[in-house]
Amino acid sequence: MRIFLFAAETALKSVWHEKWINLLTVLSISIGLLIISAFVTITQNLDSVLKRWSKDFGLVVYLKDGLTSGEESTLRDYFMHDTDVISVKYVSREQAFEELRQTMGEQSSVLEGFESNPLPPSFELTLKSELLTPSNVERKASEIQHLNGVDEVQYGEKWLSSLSTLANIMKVVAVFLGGAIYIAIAFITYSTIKIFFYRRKDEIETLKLLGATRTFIRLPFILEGLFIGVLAGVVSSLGLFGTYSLLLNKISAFLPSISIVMVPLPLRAYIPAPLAGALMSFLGSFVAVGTIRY
Amino acid sequence: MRIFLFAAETALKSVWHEKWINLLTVLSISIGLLIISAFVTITQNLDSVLKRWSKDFGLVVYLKDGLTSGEESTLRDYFMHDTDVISVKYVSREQAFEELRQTMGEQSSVLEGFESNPLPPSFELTLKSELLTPSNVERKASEIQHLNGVDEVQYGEKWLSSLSTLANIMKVVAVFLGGAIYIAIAFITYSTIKIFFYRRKDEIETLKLLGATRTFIRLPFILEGLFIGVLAGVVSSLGLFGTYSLLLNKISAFLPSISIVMVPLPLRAYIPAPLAGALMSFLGSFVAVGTIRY
Amino acid sequence: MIQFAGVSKSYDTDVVLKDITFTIDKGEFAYITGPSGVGKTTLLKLVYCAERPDEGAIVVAGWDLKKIKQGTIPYLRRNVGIVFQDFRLLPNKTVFDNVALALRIHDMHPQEIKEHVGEVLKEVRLKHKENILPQHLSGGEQQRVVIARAMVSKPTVFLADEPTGNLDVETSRTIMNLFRQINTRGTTVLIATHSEALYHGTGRRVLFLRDAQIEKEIVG
Amino acid sequence: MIQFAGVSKSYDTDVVLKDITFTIDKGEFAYITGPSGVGKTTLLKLVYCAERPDEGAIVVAGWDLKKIKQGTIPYLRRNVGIVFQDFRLLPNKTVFDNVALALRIHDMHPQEIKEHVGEVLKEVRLKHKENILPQHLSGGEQQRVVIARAMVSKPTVFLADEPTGNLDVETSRTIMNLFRQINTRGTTVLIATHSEALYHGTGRRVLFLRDAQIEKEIVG
Ligand SMILES: Nc1ncnc2c1ncn2[C@@H]1O[C@H](COP(=O)(O)OP(=O)(O)OP(=O)(O)O)[C@@H](O)[C@H]1O
Ligand SMILES: Nc1ncnc2c1ncn2[C@@H]1O[C@H](COP(=O)(O)OP(=O)(O)OP(=O)(O)O)[C@@H](O)[C@H]1O
Ligand SMILES: [Mg+2]
Ligand SMILES: [Mg+2]
Repeated sequence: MRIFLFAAETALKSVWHEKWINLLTVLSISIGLLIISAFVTITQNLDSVLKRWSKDFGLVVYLKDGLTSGEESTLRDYFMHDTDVISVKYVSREQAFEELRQTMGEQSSVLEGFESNPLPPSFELTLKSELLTPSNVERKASEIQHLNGVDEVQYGEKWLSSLSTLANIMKVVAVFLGGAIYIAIAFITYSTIKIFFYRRKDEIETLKLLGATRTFIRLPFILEGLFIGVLAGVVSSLGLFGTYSLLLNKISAFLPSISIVMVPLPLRAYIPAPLAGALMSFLGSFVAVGTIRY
Repeated sequence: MRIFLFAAETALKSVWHEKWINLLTVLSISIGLLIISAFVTITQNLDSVLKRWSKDFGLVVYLKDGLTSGEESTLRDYFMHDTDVISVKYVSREQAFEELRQTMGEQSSVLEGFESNPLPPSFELTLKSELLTPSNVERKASEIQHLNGVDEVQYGEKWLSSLSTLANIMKVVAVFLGGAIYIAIAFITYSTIKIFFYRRKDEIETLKLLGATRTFIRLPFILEGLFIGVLAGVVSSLGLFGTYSLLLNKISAFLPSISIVMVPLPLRAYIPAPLAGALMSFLGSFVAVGTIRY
Repeated sequence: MIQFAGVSKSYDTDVVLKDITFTIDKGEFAYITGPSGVGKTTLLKLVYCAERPDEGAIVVAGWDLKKIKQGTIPYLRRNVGIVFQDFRLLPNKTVFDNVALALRIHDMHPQEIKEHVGEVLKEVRLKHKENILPQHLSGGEQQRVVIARAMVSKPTVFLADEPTGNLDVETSRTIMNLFRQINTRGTTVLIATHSEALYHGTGRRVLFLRDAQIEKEIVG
Repeated sequence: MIQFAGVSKSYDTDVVLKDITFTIDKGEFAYITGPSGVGKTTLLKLVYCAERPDEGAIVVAGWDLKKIKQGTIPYLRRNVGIVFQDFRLLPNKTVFDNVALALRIHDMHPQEIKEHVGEVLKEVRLKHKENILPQHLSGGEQQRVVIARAMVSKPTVFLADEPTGNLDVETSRTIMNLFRQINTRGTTVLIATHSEALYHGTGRRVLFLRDAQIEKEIVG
């Protein structure tokens, strides 16, 4: 116990004595952790964008001309009971025309030329977000195509495909980048503690000659590494929170739609990342002082 | 001259001897320089996006019904001689209809209901990019509105306004961020060299007692700081080039439109940033060894 | 207490000690002498396991150094007090902390440490300098701090390497008296020195090193 | 060559030197002696401007140290060779480089440096160890490297602080002979020591320090 207290005292003295290197190290690790957190945040936001847009890219099922209302409600019931479909919206001829007019906006005067409404009625279906990969959607579309009374099925295949590819790439990159950064964090602490170790080589030599055990010599260094890691974790958490809040505020000021799409920062989810950083830092310092020979 | 050679030798030995701290320092500075370069690149790209989109958001001048071709060419001549306008495109009724059909894409079957073409002919004008602020465009639009034969003038005011605001904010942020990072670079080198200086305090004390001049003592440290700065500049330039190429390749693979919008990396423009970094690094080390007293 | 049997030691091709055999009994007070660079310091280093012999057997305080485990060496060294020729004071710790360190390593209670260190600093006449850093001490004062640190943990074996190189005759005498006191308490004392004045007329065993061997053994 | 007039020096409240006055002429060979901690090293430090006096005037080799400018101090020191009591060898440079450093500071040509260093290492009998790092040398060998470094630049004033503390009688004699040679070339030599043996029978001036003052002056 006494040895632990003495080691903690020595570690804190060293933290202060070598404050510049320590600052550099803490900042480097914090930046690494921030990049990880930023990546996680971006990936999550992309997922959220994808889910929101999935509504716009839901299936549109155009119906054949001249269906009876009984045939239409048979189809509605069918969609309602399909577990892949989470929402069903019926769009009548008249609603379709109104929507088109709004979509065309300033050019809608064109539509005044119509004598009769040429648009068919349709069902707008939203699929479960798990199914929103290009191949799934395609499969579903061709399935529906074969139903009685269905004229045509449309969906935004191009956008869907590039966005889901992007999200998948981001996830893979996040895993690799995250792994690389965690290794880098262990390495940074390793080299910092190694520097301190070399710097105090003479002192350690003297301690060994005076009969100090390995634990007595190692403990201060390991504690210092742990301290650096924890500090970096705290700094990165604060940095993330600050940056995210600022960004959300500033960007949403002139791009209000962004706040609909961006997910709020789930603080719970950002504690594991810094914690893992502290652990890697601890590991680094542990390895750095690993080889004391008498 | 001999003293310079000896100092260079000492500096290089120290670079190698303290390779871990030096690596950390070089990487920190490189990251700072990379952030600056990334910001410059993003700002430039945003500018390019803005300029490209300015075409889409150019003025569309709808003409009144039943103009003679003489009246139409008077207007064209007027636009041609307006120095604010850099391109004039005449869109006939038929072309307009074709364009609308293409814009509507899958929904174009709607247009088959038309008996006669309800679209007016128009001029599409592109303004000088310097004029593409919301207020300028608005002024220009109302000016054209009053010309003979003009029915209506349209332009995409909302998007234009938010994009140009964003670009301006980015430019201001870039200046401040850049300044902060350059100061940080000087500071990082300052503290690294200060660390080396403290570490070799005993050695320096001995040199002073042996009759070494200030220059003899300082030179190795200053050279080391300069070396760190130059190395960091090279690393960041390589990093920027690599990242940019990679990004451009990978992203354009599934979002081909990106390569149209992104400007190529003008290598010439990226030499000043690292160079300024090396200078700041040199400055930092110069200040760090500034106070030798006998 | 200290037994060397056929011990040889070289640095690279440089033979420093060759086939050295001697025994120093528990409670004895002995000297090793010889010209500069002959191997006195090397011999002491072999005793506290800072160097390993190329050949031969060494036994110190019951430990066979040939078989001793890495993890046991600290416990051997806690029984050996050493006055290093190059002092080995920690430059960023005060005189008090430097001496206290030897007891901290023994995991002694802080209050006890304070008493012991105060006492031993009085014995080397440096109580008034206890809060000063080593580099602000004169050469002789530094040497006395090293002596204090070696004594404070009451070791069973006491090794001193040129312990009076920086001390005037009078202070030397005081220090040698201290060593004698330690010896009276039962501690085995071995002193390496080039100075004849130190052993002359003491009536103790003196081992003469020359050309890597024990040339002769006299009574001082 | 070295003139002290009414020089006083204290560390904090600790008066180390008080109203010291003496003159050492060009080409003289003198000793300063006194017990441990009396202020011998401090007195030498005043000569090479590592400490400044609280009061009094010091003139060394024509430089009035009261008026000397910061930028001139290196040029004063290049005229003074110093054997430091605590050696001050650079641990990461070989014996050769440590000695050569004194000449590099003088901006001498590498070829010349090589010759000079080789010569002086022969004189202290360490030519065979020139590529070794200081920590691999015995205490006495390290001391001789320091002596070599102080001699190599042929200074006009030579200061030696306890230069034989780690040397046996025989080696001490060799070294003292070297000092005498240096003196014969016209160099002023001042040696601080606690060892009577060093000055006894030399016929040189010996200044005795005690209680912050020059107690007496004898011929050794
Ligand atoms: N670590 C080492 N590596 C290489 N050579 C060494 C090492 N340590 C000592 N030596 C050499 O071994 C020889 C004996 O050194 P040692 O320090 O034992 O001598 P010593 O008798 O203590 O001398 P002194 O009285 O000068 O202190 C010397 O020639 C020295 O240069
Ligand atoms: N930098 C310093 N700060 C405070 N006190 C100092 C400093 N340097 C020396 N002293 C004190 O001044 C006194 C004289 O020291 P000095 O080194 O001159 O003695 P010395 O005669 O050389 O002794 P020794 O023979 O032991 O080397 C000592 O008591 C020492 O503790
Ligand atoms: Mg020795
Ligand atoms: Mg002294």
